[in-house]
Amino acid sequence: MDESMTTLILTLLPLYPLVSFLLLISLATRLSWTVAASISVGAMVLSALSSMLVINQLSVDTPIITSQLWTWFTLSPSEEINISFYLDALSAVMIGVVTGVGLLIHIFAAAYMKEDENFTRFMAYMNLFIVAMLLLVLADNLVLLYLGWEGVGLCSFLLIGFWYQEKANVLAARKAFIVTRVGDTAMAIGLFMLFKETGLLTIADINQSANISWNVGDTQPYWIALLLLGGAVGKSAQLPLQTWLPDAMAGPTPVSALIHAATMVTAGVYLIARMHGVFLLAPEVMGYVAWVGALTLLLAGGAALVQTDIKRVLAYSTMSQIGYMMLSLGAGAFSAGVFHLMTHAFFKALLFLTAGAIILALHHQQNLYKMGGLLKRLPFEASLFTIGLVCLMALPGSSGFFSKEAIIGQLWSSETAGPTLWWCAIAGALLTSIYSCRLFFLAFLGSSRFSVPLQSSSSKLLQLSLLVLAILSVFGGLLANLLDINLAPVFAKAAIIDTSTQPDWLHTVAIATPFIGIVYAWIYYANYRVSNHKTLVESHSVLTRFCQQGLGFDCLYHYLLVKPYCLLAKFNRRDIFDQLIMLNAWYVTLCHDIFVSSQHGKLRWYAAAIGLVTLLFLLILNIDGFGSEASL
Amino acid sequence: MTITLVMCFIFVSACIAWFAEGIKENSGRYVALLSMIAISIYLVFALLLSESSVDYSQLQILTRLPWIAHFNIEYALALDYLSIILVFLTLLLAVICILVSWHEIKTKVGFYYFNLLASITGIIGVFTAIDMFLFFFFWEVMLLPMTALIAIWGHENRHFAAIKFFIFTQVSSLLMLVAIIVMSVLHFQQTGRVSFFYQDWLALDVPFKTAYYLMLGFFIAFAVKLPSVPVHSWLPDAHTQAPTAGSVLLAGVLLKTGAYGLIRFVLQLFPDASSNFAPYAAVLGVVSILYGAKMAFAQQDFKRLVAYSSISHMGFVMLALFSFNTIAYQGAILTLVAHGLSSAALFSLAGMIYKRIHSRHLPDMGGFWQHAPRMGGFALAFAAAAFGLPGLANFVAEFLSLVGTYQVYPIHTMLAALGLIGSAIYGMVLFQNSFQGSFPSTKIASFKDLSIREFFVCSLLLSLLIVIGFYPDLILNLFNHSHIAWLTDDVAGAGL
Amino acid sequence: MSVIPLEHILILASILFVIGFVGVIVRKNTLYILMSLEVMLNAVGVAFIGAGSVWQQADGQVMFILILTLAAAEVAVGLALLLQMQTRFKSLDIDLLSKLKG
Amino acid sequence: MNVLSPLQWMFYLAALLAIVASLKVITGKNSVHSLLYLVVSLLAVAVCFYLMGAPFAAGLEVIVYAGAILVLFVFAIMMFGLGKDETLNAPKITSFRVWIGPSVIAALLLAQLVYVIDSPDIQDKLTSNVINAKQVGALLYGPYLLAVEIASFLLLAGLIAGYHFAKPTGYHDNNNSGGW
Repeated sequence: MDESMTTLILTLLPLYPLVSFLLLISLATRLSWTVAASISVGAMVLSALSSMLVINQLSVDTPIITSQLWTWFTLSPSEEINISFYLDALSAVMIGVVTGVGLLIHIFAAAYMKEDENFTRFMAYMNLFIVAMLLLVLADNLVLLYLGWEGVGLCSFLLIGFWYQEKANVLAARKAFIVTRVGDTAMAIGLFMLFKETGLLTIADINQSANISWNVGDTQPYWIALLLLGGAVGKSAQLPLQTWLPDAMAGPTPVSALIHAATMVTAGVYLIARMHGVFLLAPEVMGYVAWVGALTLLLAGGAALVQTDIKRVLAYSTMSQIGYMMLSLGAGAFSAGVFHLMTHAFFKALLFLTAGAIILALHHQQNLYKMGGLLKRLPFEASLFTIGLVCLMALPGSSGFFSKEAIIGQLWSSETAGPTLWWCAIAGALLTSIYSCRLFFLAFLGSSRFSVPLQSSSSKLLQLSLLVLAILSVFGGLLANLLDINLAPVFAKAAIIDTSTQPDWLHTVAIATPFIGIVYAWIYYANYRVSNHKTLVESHSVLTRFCQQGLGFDCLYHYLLVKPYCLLAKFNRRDIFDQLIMLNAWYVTLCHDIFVSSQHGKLRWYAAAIGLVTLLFLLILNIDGFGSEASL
Repeated sequence: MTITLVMCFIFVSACIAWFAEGIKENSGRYVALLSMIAISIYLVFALLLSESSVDYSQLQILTRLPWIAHFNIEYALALDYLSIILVFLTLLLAVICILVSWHEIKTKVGFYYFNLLASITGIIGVFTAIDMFLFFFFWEVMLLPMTALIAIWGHENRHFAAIKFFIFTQVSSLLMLVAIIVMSVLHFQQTGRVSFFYQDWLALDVPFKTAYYLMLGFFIAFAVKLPSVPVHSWLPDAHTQAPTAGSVLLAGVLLKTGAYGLIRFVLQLFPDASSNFAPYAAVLGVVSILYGAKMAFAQQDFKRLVAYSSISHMGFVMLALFSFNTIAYQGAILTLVAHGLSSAALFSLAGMIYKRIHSRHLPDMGGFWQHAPRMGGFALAFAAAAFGLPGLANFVAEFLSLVGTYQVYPIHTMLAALGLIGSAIYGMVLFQNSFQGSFPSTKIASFKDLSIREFFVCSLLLSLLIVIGFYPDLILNLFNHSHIAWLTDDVAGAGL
Repeated sequence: MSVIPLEHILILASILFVIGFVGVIVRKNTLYILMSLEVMLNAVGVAFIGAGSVWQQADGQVMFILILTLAAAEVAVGLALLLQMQTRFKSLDIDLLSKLKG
Repeated sequence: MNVLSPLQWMFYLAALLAIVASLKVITGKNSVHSLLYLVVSLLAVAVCFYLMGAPFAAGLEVIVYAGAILVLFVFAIMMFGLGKDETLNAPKITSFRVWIGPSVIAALLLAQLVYVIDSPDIQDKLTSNVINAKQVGALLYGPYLLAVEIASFLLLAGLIAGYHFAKPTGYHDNNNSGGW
C-alpha cells in the first residue's frame, strides 16, 4: 500500500471507536442489545484490523509512520502543538495490545454485561477508553499524550463507578481518579519544565535533542525524568500511588481486565519507554525507577498472598508484574520491559476474564473461601485459568517465561540495577508462584464450599474470546518474533547490557524459583487443596490483616492527607476572610446599638444631656481663661 | 458607530421588554430573546465586513463625541481583540441567561428583563469605553441592575447578598475614581489640558512613586471584581442568592470586567509599576487558586461550590497576567472565555436542579443520573471542564497559562499546579454528590430529564467548550501576539 | 450709674436659672416642670433687666416684655397639653411620654 | 464694697427671698403650695426689678407674670384637677403650718417694699438711674416694632393652640380616648 493510504488508515484508527462512542451516547436508550453490541464490537474490529494493517507496513525502510490532523495551538513560533499521530515499533506493540486485547475484551463484555440495563452506556465508555488509550499511545507530542492520559483517567473513573448506586463504588472511582490525578499533576509540571528547558514538546525532537542540550547527570534531565516518573507511578499504580488499584476492582470484571490489567496501567511503562531519551541522561532516576519497581513487586506479592477476593489477588499480581516492567526499564532493558508488557497483557486479561466467568457462574461470589472444587464443576474456565496461572508463574515454555527471563537475565549486570535488584526479582518470582498456587488450590481443588447451583455460561461469544486469549497468552512469546517487531531501533540509544560476565548459575536459579514456589505452596497450603470439611477459616492474624490492606499504605494516606484536608475544610467552612470583613460589620452594628440605647424617649434625660453638654461647652471655652479675671 | 448602536438597541429593547410585559403576559422574554439574537447577528456581520481592512491588534477608536466639554470628557468607544472577544462572550451569555430564566421568573417579569438587558448594556460599555470617565460611568451602570437582580429575584437572604455585593464593588471602585481623577490632574499639570482619554494617558510619563499608587488604586478595584482572595467573600454570597440568570451573568461576564480592567488599565497603563508589583500579585494569584480550591471542597451548597471554583480559576488569570509572558497572556485570555462558558454552564445546571428539587444543598441530592441520564452526561462534561479535562477549553487555557508562567515563576506554577488536584477533588465532590450515589426517593418525588430548551442551552455551551478545547486558535489568532508591546517574549529555547 | 453691680445681678439670675433647670430635670410631674420653666424664664428676665439697668438702656426691658409674652403663650399651650396628658394617660408623669425613641 | 448701702441691702434680701421661694417651688410636695411659692418668688423678683431701677418692668412682672400667667396656672390646676392625682395622695395638711411659709416670706416682702418706698435716700438714689416707662415705650414702638408684631402673633398662636388642645370633648368623660 502506498504512503498516503497508510497515513489515512492510521488517522482513522482511533476514530472508529470515537464514532461508535458518540453513536451509543446519543441513542443510548433506544438501542437494543444486539445493535449496541454490534456497533461497539464492530468499531473495535475495524480499529484492530487497521492497526494490523498499519503494523505490517512498518518495516526496516519505513520505521516511522506519522499523520497530522490539525494544529491544536501554538506555544511559540518554533513549537506548534498539533493533533498528529506517530507510529514506530514501540507504539506498534502498544496499539497491537490495545486493539487486540481490547477487541477480545469487548466481545467478552458484550456477553458478560448482557443483562445490565444500561449496557449501551457501558460499551460507550469502553469505546471512549479505547479512543483515549489510542490517542495516548499514538500521540506525537506530550500534550496530546497528556490528553490521552487524562481521558484514560476519566474513563477509568466512569467505568470503576459504573454501578454508581452503591456508595463503595462511587468512593473507589473518586479515589482512583484523584490518586492518578496527583501523578498527572507531577507529569504536567514535568512538561512545563521540559518546555522551559528545551522549548520543545514533540517527543521525537526531545529524544533526539536531549543528549545534545544536556549531558549525563545534569540537573534538568534529573528533575524532568523524576517528574515524568511521578506521572508514570500514578497511572501504573506503583509504590507511592498504588492504593487505588485494589479498590478499582469495584468495577465490572471486563473493566478490570481491560483497564487494570492490559492497557491503562501499562501507560506509565509506555511513558518511560517513550521518553527513554531523557531517562538515559539521568542514571539516578533510572535507579529510582528500578527500585520503585522492585519495592512494588515485593509489596504487591506480599499483599496478594493473603487476599480473600479473587479479583484483588489478580489486582495485586498486576501491580507486581508492572513492578517487573518498571524494574526492567530502570535497569535499561527497555525492549525486555515492553515485551513483558505485551505478554502480561494477554495472560492477565485471560486471568481476569476467566475469573469474571467464574464469578458470573457463582452468582457474583468473589470470596475465595466460598469457592473450591471448581476444577470438576467448571472444567472450561478452570483449564483456561490454569493456563493463565502457568504464564503468570513463568513456568518454562509459557510466554511469561520468555519475557520474565529476558528481564531477570539483564538485571545482574546492568549498571543502574544490580545483584540486589536481581535477588528482589527472584524473590518476587517466588512470591508470584506461591500466591498463584494458593489461588489455584483455594478456587479449584478441595471441597466446594458453596451451596448455590452452578450456572455455567453457555454463551458462545464468551467462550470464543476466552479461547482466543488463551491461545494468544500461550504463544505470545513467539508472536513477537513472528511479527519481527524489532524494538532495537527504537531504543537505539540505550546501551546494550552485555550479560557475558554474569555467573552461569544465574540462569538455573531463575528457572528453578517457580518450581521451588510450587513445592512450598503444595506443602504449606495442604489443607486448602485436600480439605474435606465445608468451611475454611481464614487466619485473622494482625500480619494478614495488615497485608490485606495493602501494607498499611491506605490508612497511612488516609490519616496523612485525607483526614487533615477534610478537617481543614470543615474548620474553615465559613471562610476566614469573610468573617474578618463581617467582623467590622458587626463592630459597626455594636456602636450603633450603644448610641441607639441612649435615645429612650425620657424627656428629662434629654434635658439633663443638654445641660451637661452646655456645661462641657462652657468648660472648654473657658479652659484657658478660667483662672484669670475673665471680664464677664 | 456600531457599538453605540448595539448598546442603544439593547437598552431600548430592555424598555420594550418591560412595557411589553405589561401589555401581554410572558411577552417580555420573547422580546428580550429576539432582540439579543438580532443584535448579535448584526454585530457579527458589522465586524466581518470591516474585519479585513482593520487590524484589531491595536485599539481602533470607533466614536469620539464631546460629552462634558468643560473637562473635555468625551463619549469615546474603541474596539480591539480583547473587547471583541469579551463583547461576544457577553452577548452569548445574555442569550443563555434569557433562555435559562424562561420559566424561573414569575414575579415582575418585565422589570427583570429590563434589569438583565440594562446590565448587559453596562457591561458592553465597560468593555468598549476608552474614555476613563465613561469607563467609570459604565462600571457603575453595570453594577446597579445586577444588584437589583440579586436583591429582588434572589433566594432566601438575597438582601444581605445584594448589599454586600454592592458595598464591595462600590468601595473598591471609589479607589479607582480617585486614581482616575489624579491621573487627569497629572495630565493637566503636564500638558495644561485635563483629559480622560486613554491614549493621552498612555503617552503620559508618570513619576514612579505616584504611578505605583495609582496602579494600586486601579489594581484593588479590579482585584475585588476579579475576586482574588482577600477581597473575594462577596462572590459566594452573591452567587448563592442570585437567580440562575444572575449567577450566569455574574460568573460569566462580571468577573471578566475585572480581568479586562487588569489588562487594559493596570498592565498597559502602568507597565513598570505593575512589573514591580508583579511578584506580590503572583502570590495573590497562587493563594486564590489554592484557597479557592480548598474552600470549594468544603462547601455543602452547589452554587457556593461553583462560586469558589470561579475564584480558583480567576487565580490562574491573575497569575498568568502578572507573569508578563506571551504564552501566559494567551492562556489568561483563553481562561476568561473558557471559565465564562464552563461556570455559566454549571450555574445553569444548578438552576435546573433547583427548579426540580428546590434546594441547592448537596447532601440531600444524589443519584440524579438514573432519572436524568442526559443531564448527568452534561453535568459530567461541565464538571470535567471545571477541573480542566483535556479536550475542553479550560485545559488548553490552564496549560498555556501554566507553561507561560513557569518561564517566569517556577515555584508559583508548581503551587498553582496543586490547584489542579484541588479542582479535581471539588469537581468530583460536585458531580458525585449530586449525580451519583443513591437517589433520595424519600425527599424528592420525581426528577425529570432535560427539556428541549435546557437541552439546547447545555449542548450549545458544551459544543463551544469542545470546539475551543480542540481548536483554540478560533480565539487566539484574533490577535497576532508577536507584537503586543508590553509582553516580554523571553520564551526559553535555551537549549536549542 | 446703677448701684447694684452687674456681677451680683447675673449671679442671682444664674442661681435662679440653675434652680429652675434642676427643677425641670428632677421633678417627674409635668406640672412642676412647667413651674420650673417659669422660674428659668424669670431668671432670664432678671438678667436682661439687670443688664439694661447697668447700662441705662431700655432694650433690657423691651426684651423682658417679649419674654413675658413668650411665657404667657408657653403656659397656655403647656397647660392645654397637660390637659390632654391627663385625659390620655390618667397621670402627669413625664416618663410616660416616651414613645418617640430610637 | 464692704459697707452696703441700704438699697443694696434691700436688693440682696429680695434676691435671697426669691431664691428661697424658688427652692421651695421645686421641692414642694403639693402642686398648689409650690405654685404659691412661685408667686412669692415672682414678687420677690419684681422687687428686685424695682430696686434695679426698672419700675415699669416690676409692674409688668407683678401684673402680667404673677397676676395673669400664674393665675392661669392656678385656674388650670383647680378647674381641670390637673394636680388631682398628687393632691389625692398628698397628706391633707390644712393646719396652720401649711401657709406659715408663704405668709412669712410675703410679710418680709411687704416690709421691704414699704421700707423702700418711704425711705427718702433709697428713693433719691433710685431716681438717678430709673429707666421709666416712656423710654421703654418709645423703644418698644421704635426699632422693636417688628418684634412686638411677632410677639402678638406668638400670643395668637398660643391662644389657638391652647383652645385646640383643651377642646371640651376631652375632659368631660374620662373614658373616651381623647377624641382624635
